[in-house]
Amino acid sequence: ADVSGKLVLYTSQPNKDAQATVDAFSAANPGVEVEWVRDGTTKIMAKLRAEFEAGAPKPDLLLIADMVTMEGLKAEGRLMAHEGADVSAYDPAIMDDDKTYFSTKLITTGIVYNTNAPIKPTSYKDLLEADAKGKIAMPSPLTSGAATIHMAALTSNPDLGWAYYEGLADQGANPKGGNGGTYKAVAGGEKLYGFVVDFLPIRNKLEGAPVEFVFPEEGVSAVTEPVAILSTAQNPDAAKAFVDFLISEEGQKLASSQGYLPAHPAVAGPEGFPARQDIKLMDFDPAAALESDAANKMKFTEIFGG
Amino acid sequence: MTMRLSSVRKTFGSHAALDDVSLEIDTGDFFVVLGPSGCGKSTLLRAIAGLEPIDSGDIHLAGTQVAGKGLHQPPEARNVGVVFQSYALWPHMSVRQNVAFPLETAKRAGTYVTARTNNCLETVELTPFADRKPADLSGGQRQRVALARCLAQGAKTVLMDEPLANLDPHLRSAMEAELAEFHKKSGSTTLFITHDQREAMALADKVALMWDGKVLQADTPEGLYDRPVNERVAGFIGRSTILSGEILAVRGERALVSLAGHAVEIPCPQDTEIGMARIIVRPEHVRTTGEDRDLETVVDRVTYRGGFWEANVRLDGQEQAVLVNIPHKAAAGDSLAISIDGGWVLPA
Amino acid sequence: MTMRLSSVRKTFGSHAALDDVSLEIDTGDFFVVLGPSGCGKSTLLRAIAGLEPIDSGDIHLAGTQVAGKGLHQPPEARNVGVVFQSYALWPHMSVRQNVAFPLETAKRAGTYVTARTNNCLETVELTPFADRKPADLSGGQRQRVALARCLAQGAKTVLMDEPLANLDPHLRSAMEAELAEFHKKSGSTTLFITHDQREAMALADKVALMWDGKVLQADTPEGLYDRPVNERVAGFIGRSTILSGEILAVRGERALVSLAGHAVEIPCPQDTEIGMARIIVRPEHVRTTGEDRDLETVVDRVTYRGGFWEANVRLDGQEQAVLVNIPHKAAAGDSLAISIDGGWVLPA
Amino acid sequence: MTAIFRTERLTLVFLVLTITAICGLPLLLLFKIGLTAEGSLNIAPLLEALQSRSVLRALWHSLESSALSALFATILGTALALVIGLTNVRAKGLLVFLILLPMMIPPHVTAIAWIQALGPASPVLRWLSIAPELGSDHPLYSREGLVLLLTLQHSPLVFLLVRAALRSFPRELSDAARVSGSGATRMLVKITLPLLSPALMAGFALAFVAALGNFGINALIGIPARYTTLPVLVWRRLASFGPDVLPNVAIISVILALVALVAIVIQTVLQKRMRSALVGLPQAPLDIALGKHRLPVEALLWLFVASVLLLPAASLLATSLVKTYGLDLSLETLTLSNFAEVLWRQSVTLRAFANSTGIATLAALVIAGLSILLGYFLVSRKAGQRLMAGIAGSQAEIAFAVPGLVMSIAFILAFIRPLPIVNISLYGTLWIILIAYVSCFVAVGLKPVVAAFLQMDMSLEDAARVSGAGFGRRIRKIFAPLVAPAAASGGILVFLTAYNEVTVSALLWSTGNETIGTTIFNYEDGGYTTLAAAMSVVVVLATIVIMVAMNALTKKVPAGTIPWRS
Ligand SMILES: Nc1ncnc2c1ncn2[C@@H]1O[C@H](COP(=O)(O)OP(=O)(O)OP(=O)(O)O)[C@@H](O)[C@H]1O
Ligand SMILES: Nc1ncnc2c1ncn2[C@@H]1O[C@H](COP(=O)(O)OP(=O)(O)OP(=O)(O)O)[C@@H](O)[C@H]1O
Ligand SMILES: [Mg+2]
Ligand SMILES: [Mg+2]
Repeated sequence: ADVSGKLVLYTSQPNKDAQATVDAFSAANPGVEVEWVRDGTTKIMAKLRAEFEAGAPKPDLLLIADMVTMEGLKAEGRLMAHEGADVSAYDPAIMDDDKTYFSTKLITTGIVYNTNAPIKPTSYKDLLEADAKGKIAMPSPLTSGAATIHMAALTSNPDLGWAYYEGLADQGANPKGGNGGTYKAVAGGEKLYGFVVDFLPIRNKLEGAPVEFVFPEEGVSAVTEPVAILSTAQNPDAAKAFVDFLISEEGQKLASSQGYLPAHPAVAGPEGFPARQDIKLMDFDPAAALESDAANKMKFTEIFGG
Repeated sequence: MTMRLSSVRKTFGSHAALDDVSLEIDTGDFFVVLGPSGCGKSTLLRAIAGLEPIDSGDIHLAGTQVAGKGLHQPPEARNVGVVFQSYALWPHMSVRQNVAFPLETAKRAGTYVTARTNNCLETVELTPFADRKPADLSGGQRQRVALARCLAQGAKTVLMDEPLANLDPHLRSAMEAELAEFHKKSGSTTLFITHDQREAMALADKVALMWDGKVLQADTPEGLYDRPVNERVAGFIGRSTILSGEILAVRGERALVSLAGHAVEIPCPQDTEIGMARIIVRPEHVRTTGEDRDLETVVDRVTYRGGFWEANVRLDGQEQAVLVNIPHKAAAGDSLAISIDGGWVLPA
Repeated sequence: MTMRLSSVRKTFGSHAALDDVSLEIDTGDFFVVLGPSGCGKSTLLRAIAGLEPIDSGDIHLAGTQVAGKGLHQPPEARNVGVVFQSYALWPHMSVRQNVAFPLETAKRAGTYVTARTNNCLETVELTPFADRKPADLSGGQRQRVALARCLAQGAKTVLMDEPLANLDPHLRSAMEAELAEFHKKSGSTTLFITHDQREAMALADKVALMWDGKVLQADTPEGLYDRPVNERVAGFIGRSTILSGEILAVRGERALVSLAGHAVEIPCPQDTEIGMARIIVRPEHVRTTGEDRDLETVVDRVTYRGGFWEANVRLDGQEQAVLVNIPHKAAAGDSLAISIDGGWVLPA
Repeated sequence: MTAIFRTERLTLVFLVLTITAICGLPLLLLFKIGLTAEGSLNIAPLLEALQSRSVLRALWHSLESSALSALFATILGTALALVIGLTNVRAKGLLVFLILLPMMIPPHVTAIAWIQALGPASPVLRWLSIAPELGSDHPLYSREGLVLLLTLQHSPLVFLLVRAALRSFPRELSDAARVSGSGATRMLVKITLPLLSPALMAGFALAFVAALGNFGINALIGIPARYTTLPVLVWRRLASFGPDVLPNVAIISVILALVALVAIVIQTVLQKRMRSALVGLPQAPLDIALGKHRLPVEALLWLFVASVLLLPAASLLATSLVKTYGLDLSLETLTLSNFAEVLWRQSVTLRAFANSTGIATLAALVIAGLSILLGYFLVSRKAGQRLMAGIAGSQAEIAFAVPGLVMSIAFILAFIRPLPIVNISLYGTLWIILIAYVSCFVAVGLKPVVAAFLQMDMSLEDAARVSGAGFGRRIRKIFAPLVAPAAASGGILVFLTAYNEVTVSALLWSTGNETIGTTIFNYEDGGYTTLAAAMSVVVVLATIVIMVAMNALTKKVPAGTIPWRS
């Protein structure tokens, strides 16, 4: 197929990473001119929603944080299937059976703690100990996609369930905006423990930040930064090439070099991460999560208040 | 440039500031409006300038209707010059800029603007202050800037609201002379509001006396002074005493009047009838020297007026004290013989 | 309540608005300041009120020094009442509130405040306007509010900056009478700025004439009018003509002066010497009737002044035209015989 | 009718149309999504929302926090303006400058800095040994904390407004009060403040509406304080990503718009009652000698400036100088690499500077111009003109009250397609951000100008009219210079607001068209806190340079135009 022309990408990757990804793709496909917009998932989606509403969506491709959102778009018929994509090497749990979206990396949520903290948690349940009372930070599922998935994963875990979230509430845990805020609260010593995405503490620890990231024994939840082609894509051929590039081994190595855990099992993770096979992912079904999403958030609101 | 107002009304709330005012001012006239505070003089001026829409009636300027039913030409289209009672100087402009503004607005050539501005500033003796801001001037200086600005505009219709009120008498006479000169040269029709009757008398071709929103009399200065139409006008213009007397006989424009038992000949309107009448007597009609002083009076009160004393003297059978100018001080209670050799019989 | 200023100076930039002013005003005096526009009258008032810090000199009010080297008592501590030339009414308050403000500030009882406010409003004839805002008043009405506010304050020292400038003559005389009354009753020391000499003459115990930041003469009204210290004062106060004549002989306070070849007796200062002198002659010193009219003149210009005409007549050998009041109109070029029976020999 | 008359009417029509096109139309398109179902009006969702507990609570929180913070901001801003404007404290220019400076820091950055500065990890508090226990609840995470930060953020708005109004205050009105025996306090209470009331009202309204639509502080303090306000609720609705996002957001925006509308009506009524033209010439301002109180007052002022400015600025600076967030600043951890990164390695930084400086300046100029015209009509003596202008003004006000993020959604709806007739697409260009700024911030620039117009002696216009000056010339020669200080204050407010805003351009920026706010936010959001801090520091420094550079204009513009120059 002819891979050239303009390709529009909406992504929630951090700037630097997005730039690197686009640069690498352009190097491989010099005929394509990639125009990309980066922003938080919420804003990217708001923008996209407005564009849908106005009947003129601009992007060909979407590269955003989580599968639940993709599942929702798929259900609305906004996504285009890419039958030719080669997903054989991947865990089927993180790829869509209908080949409309494809996970590109694993961004797991586990526990972070300040190195000055009295306990070194190894299990989610350690956060329910008396010593941790009033010292827990967590991103709010009401504003963060990763936190939503974390909540879905934890509450559907038979050992933890909603009782665990209630326990957190009793501990005085205070859900703040997003991962960045949670990380800062812990790194700054304002709180001592928290749930956060892996790469923030792992990367910053290498720079000397007083934090430690823990993959708890129950496992971690993960957002997988899926990529998808919109059904309204103007340049589907180039879009497919972009998807192929991301899930190729070369693309996965790029993710690793940017400091993320690649989704491809055969590609080694970056410095500071444990080996891929040592990381236990909790069970997660995006379709089910989508269905129970509203109910979950309602329940969460009831437990934690506004 | 005839200015014509017919039945103009303007009310503020329930108060009629202009109540059925009709006036006709001839081209080139210097028309002065007199009247007590709050009688509607400024409102009249604002209505003519177009600053205050009128409720009913018509206004014509130079043969064109500028206000009337459903018509209200905006002020900037009427080309009238105005000196405001509150000066309305623009605080952000220097004196020079204030004065030059109307000229620049009219897109006159730069050199002309400069020359004329300088000229007008000279006229009002403000050349040394040309580059000050209005806030740094004295009250009278501000007023002169307002005057200069109006002069500079050179409009054919000029409206002035007490433009000399804050000036000392000398500057005032100088300005009066300048205004008269300017008026004559420019041939402009001028409506001039003042409460200074001396000024009105000296400058006016015609004077109108306003009272409570109405025009009581519009006439030449002499007409207004010598032949007022009613007691109110008589009382307002100049110093005067109103006496009651009996008309004994009328001969053309003079009547024989009996005052305190003595017969005096006094000018009167043509249709005066025999019987009781009100007579106005001014200090200059009262003599205190000469042979025929046959009215005996008693001095009531004396005020120094610079060079002479003004005495209120009581005349038998009259309510009001008669005003007399006397060259030497007198004490209350002194008796004084006077004669009356003029006055005016008020129309019934 | 004596008010004393010694060598007060105040400059704006390089211009001395008050130039070494010394004044002494006795307790209870009604002191009037006259002077041309821009001579520093308002500045004087503001300096006394404490609104304008002075550069040098001292000011004492009621025996206490309020301004001097390193001392500047703020206006609110001086307890002086002021009527501002521009009224300075507070636009957000009704007329009544404006007037009541100084009383409320002084924490007077509510009933007293109401009563006195009503009283002052009555005095200035503004009772029907009590609940209006200043913006809805005519110019003269605003001025009266300012006056009422000052009256209400009841300060022992009262400063008024042309408080009657915008009133018609009748309201003006009424206000003058009220002011005189008020002044007498309250025993306050009043400094009154005006450019109306008639007003100054009628009201003042003492009058000061200012010129270009300086006080030229401070005297009784009669003193200022009859015995000016120099030509400038003579020229400013009243209408007058300055003639040159030769003093032939001096007898006490009268001098025999030769004018146009005729000898006339004229009052003079005590130390007058024989020789050439400047003589001031006012219209009331000039007779146009009687037998001894021995000076022949030619009429130059005639102006109607309400009831009489003012003529400028030329006298042989004199630069200035002599001012004469004549009872009948005359035309330019007419000849007129006059006699001079008064005047004043200016000090050399 | 004459041609002169037509210019005036044309201008009004043009103004109303322009403001409707950029404020009203986008909002209308958005509201339509929430209020229509299958093409017909359906207010059921609105009524439902108005009964929903979470919406009602957020609405109450929004009203409460906005009203309280506006009240305090008005008090604080006015007090500062009066002390600096009317007394003989020294170094006024510098003080004004420093009081305005906090506005230069994006609100969310300020919020973060304050959280840091008052939290358990605060270096300052730790050094004073009064830091809260590690891990304990943060004192700012409360309604009071939220109100405090909103107050500090918005008091410079009021300050500038009141200061501009003070400049046109005739000296004699104060003089009259003082000779009437009233001391400084009574004069302030009875004369000065009532006469300044249009400006105070405007300041309050501005602070209120700004707080209503503020996102950064509401989110950073409100969320952890569990004190949800409407903008946060909007954000939550957006974060659900589903297809009902827009209708939900639209409905909350309608509610915000209604609140703003009520506020406008109240304000208009009040301002009409308070209107009092100041007849008289503005003269050199009062210079009340404070005497022995001068030093304490000055000390208080400087203490205030130091705590409001230094605290966040210092913590910002400290953060920008360490390698990674959370490290204590010491000789070992000190690095300039963050500055090197943002200034040299990230091309986006300089681009964002150029973009923001350019469009914020343009927006400020355009708004200053629009405000002078619109302000003229808003206080016109003709009821018809006032009504028309009022319609435009209300739209502007609503556009400001609706959170920026929502406005940018509305802008996408309105401008994604090429403009009719000219067939140019603005979407994805810098121009759409400029238009969005103008739309959202007209209300900011308009407020001081309207206050100035309300105080103006209308005989000044009369004099110009009888001098033959038509509408255009009156505006240019009389009104523009007379309200210039107010318009400039407005323009500067707009510039400062636009220079650092994050939410309006949030959805409208694109590669090559970044703004400073979005860039900082993206750094922050991506976890590069230190880079965000470094960039903020650069922004503050750059703004200082701009402000100092503006000093050079002092002689060329009407007096009082540059607020920190007297
Ligand atoms: N703020 C100022 N700055 C500069 N010069 C000033 C200022 N105020 C007044 N002057 C000047 O000082 C002089 C005296 O002013 P002042 O107001 O005392 O005059 P005045 O005698 O009251 O005059 P008028 O009768 O016109 O009111 C004037 O020449 C005026 O221009
Ligand atoms: N805007 C207004 N609202 C209500 N009443 C007004 C307004 N303007 C003027 N008036 C009233 O109308 C009447 C006439 O006012 P105007 O200003 O014409 O008086 P004036 O003759 O000029 O008086 P003055 O000699 O005192 O200036 C006054 O009684 C005044 O109170
Ligand atoms: Mg008037
Ligand atoms: Mg004066």
